Amino acid sequence: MKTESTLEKVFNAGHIAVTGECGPPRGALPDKVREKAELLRGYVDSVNITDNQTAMVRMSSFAASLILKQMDMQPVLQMVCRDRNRLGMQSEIIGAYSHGINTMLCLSGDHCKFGDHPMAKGVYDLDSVQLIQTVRKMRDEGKFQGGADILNAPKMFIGAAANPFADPFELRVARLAKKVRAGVDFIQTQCIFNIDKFETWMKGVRERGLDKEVYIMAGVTPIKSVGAARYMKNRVPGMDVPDHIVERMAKTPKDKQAQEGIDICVESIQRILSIEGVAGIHIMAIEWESAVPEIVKRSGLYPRPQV
Amino acid sequence: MTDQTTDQNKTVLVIGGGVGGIKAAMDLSEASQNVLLIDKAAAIGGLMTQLDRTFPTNNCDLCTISPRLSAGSRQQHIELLPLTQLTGLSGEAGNFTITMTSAPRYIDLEKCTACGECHKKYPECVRFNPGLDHRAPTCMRYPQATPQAFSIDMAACKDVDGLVKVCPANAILRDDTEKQHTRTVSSVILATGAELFDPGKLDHLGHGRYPNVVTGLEYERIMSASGPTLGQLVRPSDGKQPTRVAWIQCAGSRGINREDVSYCSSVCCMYALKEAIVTKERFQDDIETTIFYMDMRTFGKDYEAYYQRAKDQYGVRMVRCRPHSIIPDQPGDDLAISYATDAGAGLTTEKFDMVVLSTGFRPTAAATQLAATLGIELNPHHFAKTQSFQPVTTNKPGIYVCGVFESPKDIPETMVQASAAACMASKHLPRTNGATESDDLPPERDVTGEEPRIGVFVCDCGQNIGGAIDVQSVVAEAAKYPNVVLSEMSGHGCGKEALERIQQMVVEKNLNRVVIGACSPRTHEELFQQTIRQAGLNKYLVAVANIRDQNAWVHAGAPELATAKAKKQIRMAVFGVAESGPLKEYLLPMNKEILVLGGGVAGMNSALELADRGFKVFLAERNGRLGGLTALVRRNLEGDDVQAFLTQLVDRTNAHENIEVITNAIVVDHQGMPGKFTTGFQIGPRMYYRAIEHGATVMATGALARRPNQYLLDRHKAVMTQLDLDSLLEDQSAQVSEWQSLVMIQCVGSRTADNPNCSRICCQTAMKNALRLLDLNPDMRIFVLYRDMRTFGFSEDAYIEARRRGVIFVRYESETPPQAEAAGAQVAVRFTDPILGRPVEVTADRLVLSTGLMADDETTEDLAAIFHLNRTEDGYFLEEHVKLKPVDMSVPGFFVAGTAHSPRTIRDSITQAQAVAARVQALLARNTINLGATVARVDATKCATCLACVRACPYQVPFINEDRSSEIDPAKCHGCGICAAECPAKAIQLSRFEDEPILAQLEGLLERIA
Amino acid sequence: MQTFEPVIVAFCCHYCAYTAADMAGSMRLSYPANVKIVRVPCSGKVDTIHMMKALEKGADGVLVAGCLDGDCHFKNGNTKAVRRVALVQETLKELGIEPERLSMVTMSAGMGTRFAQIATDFTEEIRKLGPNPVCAGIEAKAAAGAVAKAN
Amino acid sequence: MITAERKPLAEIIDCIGENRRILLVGCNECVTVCAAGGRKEVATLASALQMNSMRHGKTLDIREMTLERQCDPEYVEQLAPFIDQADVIVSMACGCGVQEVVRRFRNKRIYPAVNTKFMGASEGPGVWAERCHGCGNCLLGLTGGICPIARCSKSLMNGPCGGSSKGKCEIGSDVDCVWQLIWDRLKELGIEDQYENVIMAKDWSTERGGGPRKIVREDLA
Repeated sequence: MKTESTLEKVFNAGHIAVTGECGPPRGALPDKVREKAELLRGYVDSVNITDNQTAMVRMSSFAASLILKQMDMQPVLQMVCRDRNRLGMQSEIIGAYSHGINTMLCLSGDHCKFGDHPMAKGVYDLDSVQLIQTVRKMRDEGKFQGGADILNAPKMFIGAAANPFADPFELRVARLAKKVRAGVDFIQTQCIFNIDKFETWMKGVRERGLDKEVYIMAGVTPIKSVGAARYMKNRVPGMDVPDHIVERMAKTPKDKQAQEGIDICVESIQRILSIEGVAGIHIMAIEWESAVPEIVKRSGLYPRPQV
Repeated sequence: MTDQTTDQNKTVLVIGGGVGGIKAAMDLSEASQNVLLIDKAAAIGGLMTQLDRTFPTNNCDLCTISPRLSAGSRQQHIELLPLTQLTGLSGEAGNFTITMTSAPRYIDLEKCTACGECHKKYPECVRFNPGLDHRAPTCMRYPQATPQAFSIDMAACKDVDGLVKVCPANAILRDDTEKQHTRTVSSVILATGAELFDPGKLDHLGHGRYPNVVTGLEYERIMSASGPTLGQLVRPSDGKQPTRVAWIQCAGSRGINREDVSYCSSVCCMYALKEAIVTKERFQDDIETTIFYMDMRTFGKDYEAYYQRAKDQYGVRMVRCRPHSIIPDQPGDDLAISYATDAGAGLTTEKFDMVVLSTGFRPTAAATQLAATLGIELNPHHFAKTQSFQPVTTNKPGIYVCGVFESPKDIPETMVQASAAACMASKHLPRTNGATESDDLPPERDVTGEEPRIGVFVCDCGQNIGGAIDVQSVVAEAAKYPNVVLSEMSGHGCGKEALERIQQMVVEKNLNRVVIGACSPRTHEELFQQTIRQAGLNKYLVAVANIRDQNAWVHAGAPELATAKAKKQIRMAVFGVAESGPLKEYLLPMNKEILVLGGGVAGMNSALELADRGFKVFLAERNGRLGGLTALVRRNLEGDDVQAFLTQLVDRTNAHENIEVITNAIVVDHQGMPGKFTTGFQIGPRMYYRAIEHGATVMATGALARRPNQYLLDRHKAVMTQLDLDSLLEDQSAQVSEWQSLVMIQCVGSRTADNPNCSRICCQTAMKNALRLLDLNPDMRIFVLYRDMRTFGFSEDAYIEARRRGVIFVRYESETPPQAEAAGAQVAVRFTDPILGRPVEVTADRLVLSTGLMADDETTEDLAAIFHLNRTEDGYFLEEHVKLKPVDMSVPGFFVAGTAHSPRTIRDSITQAQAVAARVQALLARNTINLGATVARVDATKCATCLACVRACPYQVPFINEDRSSEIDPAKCHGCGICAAECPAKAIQLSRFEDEPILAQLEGLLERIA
Repeated sequence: MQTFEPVIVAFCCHYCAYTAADMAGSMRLSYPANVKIVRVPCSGKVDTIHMMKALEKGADGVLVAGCLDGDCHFKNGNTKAVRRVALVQETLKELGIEPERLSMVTMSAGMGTRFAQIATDFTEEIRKLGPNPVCAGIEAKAAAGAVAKAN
Repeated sequence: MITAERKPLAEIIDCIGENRRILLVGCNECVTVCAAGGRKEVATLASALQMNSMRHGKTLDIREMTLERQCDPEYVEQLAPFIDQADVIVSMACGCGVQEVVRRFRNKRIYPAVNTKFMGASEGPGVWAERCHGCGNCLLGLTGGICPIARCSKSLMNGPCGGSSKGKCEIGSDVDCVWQLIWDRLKELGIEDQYENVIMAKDWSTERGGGPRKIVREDLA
């Protein structure tokens, strides 16, 4: 065990891990965080706290993670390279760790153009791979990126994202390998709708033995309506929603679409879990946290193990 | 013989002022030869003036060609007699005496200003725009209707006195009479054309009975901006825009009915496609277009691609059948076409709201009469007869023929033949001693550093200008403009006296700039330039203000406005010319030697024609011997012995004192400009280097016989090409006569995805060989598997003959080509019978493939790179302009003939070779190369080497030189000025159109309020 | 008050538009005398500066007239002219001057009717727009100055 | 080369304000090549400014000058005789040129008429594209000769991110994903193995991190 992370313990014990996601509010509303977190309590092992998701200003991931910690829940601190340089990032990592936050996810971050501050200057001092490298160096070597020693180095369980659906597809396994080489511990993938393509990717992952070096958590999302399905298909970069999913949603009466979305999600999880090398499920039910309990239960992932 | 007779003997008579006649006349005049051009109509232009747009470029070209006819220097060589017909000819080549009759015009051409008064008052008796469809509105199709005057139909005129009085120029000659002329000419070119078939004679097509059945030409007029509907596409019966238009091909052609002719008119498929495409371009899905056809004969260069575009890009629907009839679809004015296709299912009836009949060419009675007068033979179809290897030469020495009177053909081929005829006709003329640019001119006065001293001369042009503009007040006003030292009226400014007055004033008043208020500079600038040049001024120090065509003629009803505008126009010219400087024209001595590349039939013919005219010719051949592709051919369609002809041609070429034959010669480098080229060769087995200097270059590098790896060719003894068969027919006729069955497959390797073009010659060749086979063994079973039989023109006769003698023709689709496999010594060929819709297998003694020609891609690619020439996608050389300059190439001084241009018969190659000879003579007629003065100049100190000019130039002329500046070779610059307008450093100026004079003109027009 | 007579400059390419203008004359078609033609070899020769200067010096409208699309005698000069006219129109917009004062038109040499029609329509359009605001500004100021002096 | 684009006229007009005598200075280097500030653009801008001014009832006195290179003092010196006759200088050069004029003529107000954009290459007539950020520490050798710093929207050194789609960047389908280009090129060169080497966190001190930069060649100074 490299860290005290609950997530690491779940993996280590050989369980299928389950994580959820919580987007902090756009305002000083700590109750909002608590409310969302409560919906997930007991159904997931850890909760990802997003970091200015889609380049919109929100309560900082660190602050919201702290609230979860105070609730005795396990946050995954997300950190994007867009908003801070390496000084800011490292200081925040030390700060978070000082509050017992021991799991984080390293991301490039959506481009500023997509958010509410398109005029902002993206920092990108480091990229996500370099951030992984930095966090590992802090943990394993006890040194800052610049080389100076850290007093009481933060022991972070390091996660990163992977998108099996972005282009060039043939590079997707190689990029994962690169993150592994940089020192990542677990991976959460982009939402999977096109399971065939995910399988192809996993096959590539297994061929390189990467599933033995890193825990791979498959990302899933319940779709609330046919409109949401179309939006993700057409408007979200790097998202691959096959036509049959859109068609299935479209065929369902409007008042039943939400339930259909949950059904699709459960079916997906069941199929994904049969794929060799999948170590966990990451459920992204943004603004629809109430769907998570049903999904976890119906997928046979409830109750969560105590580690 | 008097001197005068000798002078007249230098004249070529051209009969017929259509495009062919005009082209022949222009080529001769460009070569400084005199031409007498007669036409029975009141103005020249012929059939082409009625066309809306012409294929394959779909643009209007007469607009471009006609003004050139009246351009200064050419005018002095061309005498035009409209309303004139030849009545007799005697004597012999080199010295014919001709008699002609000119019909009365009832108008004095010297006086008529084409003001239009007579036509306004007496429209019924004035032929304003002769040659155009009678339904056309009263306008000239193009600005230079030549001659630009009216003619009177006296017979239709009821009030002759009134008519005479209405003419402000007193130009009407009521007592004008028919005139007889006698002249001597040295040779004659017949370009009398043909007429279009009148389908009213065919009952089943309903033309003349149903208003919405029109001929192709009538459809053109309806589409034309100058047509009766001003370009609105509406149907005649009710003026509504049609939604479904059908074309019926071969109306009156390729038929056996009473009014039909048997031959193919060669142009109708293309014009129907063009009309359908133009319709689609303008109306897209609003109008459906359908063409009913038997065989789609798009055999010309890149025409097949045009056909494919029509289908695929424009969605023109093609239905293969000959419709049974057209009947009105009651009620209303729609039409019903009933037809049956191969696919069976009996007779289908379809509704259209307009039907266009594609009618073809018919010889005219007048031409037949003319032939009798001249004593030239006609062929059985009543077109002029010529020999296989002398395609524009009639049986009577000194008389040549071009255009449709020789055989049905399109504009590009007419233009080539016209040039060929010009070449042949000029054989009977003495070679002119080329004109030099600065003959007898006084030295140019140096005006640099002088303050502008401008003389203004304002014409009244009779009533033309004076009728609308108060010339006196314009003159008075102009005297006040800056730098003007003299301002006066000039009457008819282009008259001899007025011109002399201008010259006198230039000297007397020490003028250094001249402004003329006159007609259009497009027509008269050159004249005024010559005038001041003779007075010792640089010719670019004159400006012409167009106060006639662009003022008096436009504002005749508003004299005050016209006068005010004229003052402004003169002011603009004064300001502009003040900022203009003397310009140097780029002159170089002309090298009159010619390099011909390629020693095939085309190359040798060009070389011989030019050598006979006294030009030194270098004939360079890559191989060790002359002959080219023709060495493989034994008989042509007419049955002539091709090898006998070739042997004689090679012998003549080798023996000619003016031709130096260089074999085993490979081009390695090239530089220079027209009149001054240097081309380097490596010659012979030792590859020694030799540079040849020459003034013009003829590309006659030929093509290759295709031999594709298809249908067991070269893998089975019974499979051969048409060329192989041609040899066997000659050498082993006994063996051939024993064959019992034979299959021919057309379009092998042609009209496919990787080679989209038609090889043009294969259908004729197949017919030729089929008939020869039947001559040897009348019982032989011959199958011809084809896609479209393209026996265009009179070669249709051979197709008919082959069918009559039992050759079985079976059509196949490109998607389902025939299959062949070995069957012992025989070959089994499988194909689908389109009528039965069933597969059929024939086991034949021989399988013959029509493989056609292919471009010599490697050679043309190398040469294109060395000479900067353009090629088509399939590797043939590209001409400068399909119609206007069909044998000139886009690089000036280069010409193309023979199969290097496109697949063609020996006869067609010879025509091109002769045409090239005419074009070369036109180029080399001058002793100097005048590159003009309108060229772009780079100021190297301003150039930022940004490459904007390099990228913007449509001709890739500018380049960045070793001194780090853009450089523009004046010899290559076309003078468009695009680079000057693009240059971000303002380092480029176009001479004659520099920024200063343009801005000064604006200054002259727009007085700033101080 | 004098009625407003716009001054219109037409840059016409030698081969098509200028010939079409001659053609209009040959056909005796009437169009407003307001249009004054500057001959250029090709519409592609018309510099953005020429268009700007014409307006700066007081033209109320400027036409750039070239050959029909695909028929340019210099291959593509007319398409370059189209793009330049669009650019200058953008500049005019920035200046608050009606971009309609500048227009690109095409025609073949034979289209005398079209030339006359365009000349007529364009003159009418400019007449509706009123005087070029560039000159109007200066004139107004001059007039005001004159009044001030008189006082 | 350096690329630039003319500023909106309103901004330039606003800067000039009530000044009447204007020295309008172009540059015959980069800004000429990218059609932003050469002689032609100077003339066009002069005309536009004049028109604007006339609309409001006055005329401007504009002197147009285009220097060979506005970022060299010797060329800038050519403006000296005309400085006193101008109320204000408007420069169409890049930011370097503007400041070189400032260095020489300290008591004269100067306004830029172009926005200096980036270091780029001409992809064809009228198209310039960013190619280099001037980071001071070239890593083209690691990326197949294609720069992710300048050409990746996020300057990712270990891209592509998850937003790469069909060869295009997530920020817009008109922007190439440079990592797709890099990957294609590595494959072409047969060195795709190189992709998996992690490029270490960059030392930005050679770029802006180290403050304003200067090159001094001792032998030439």
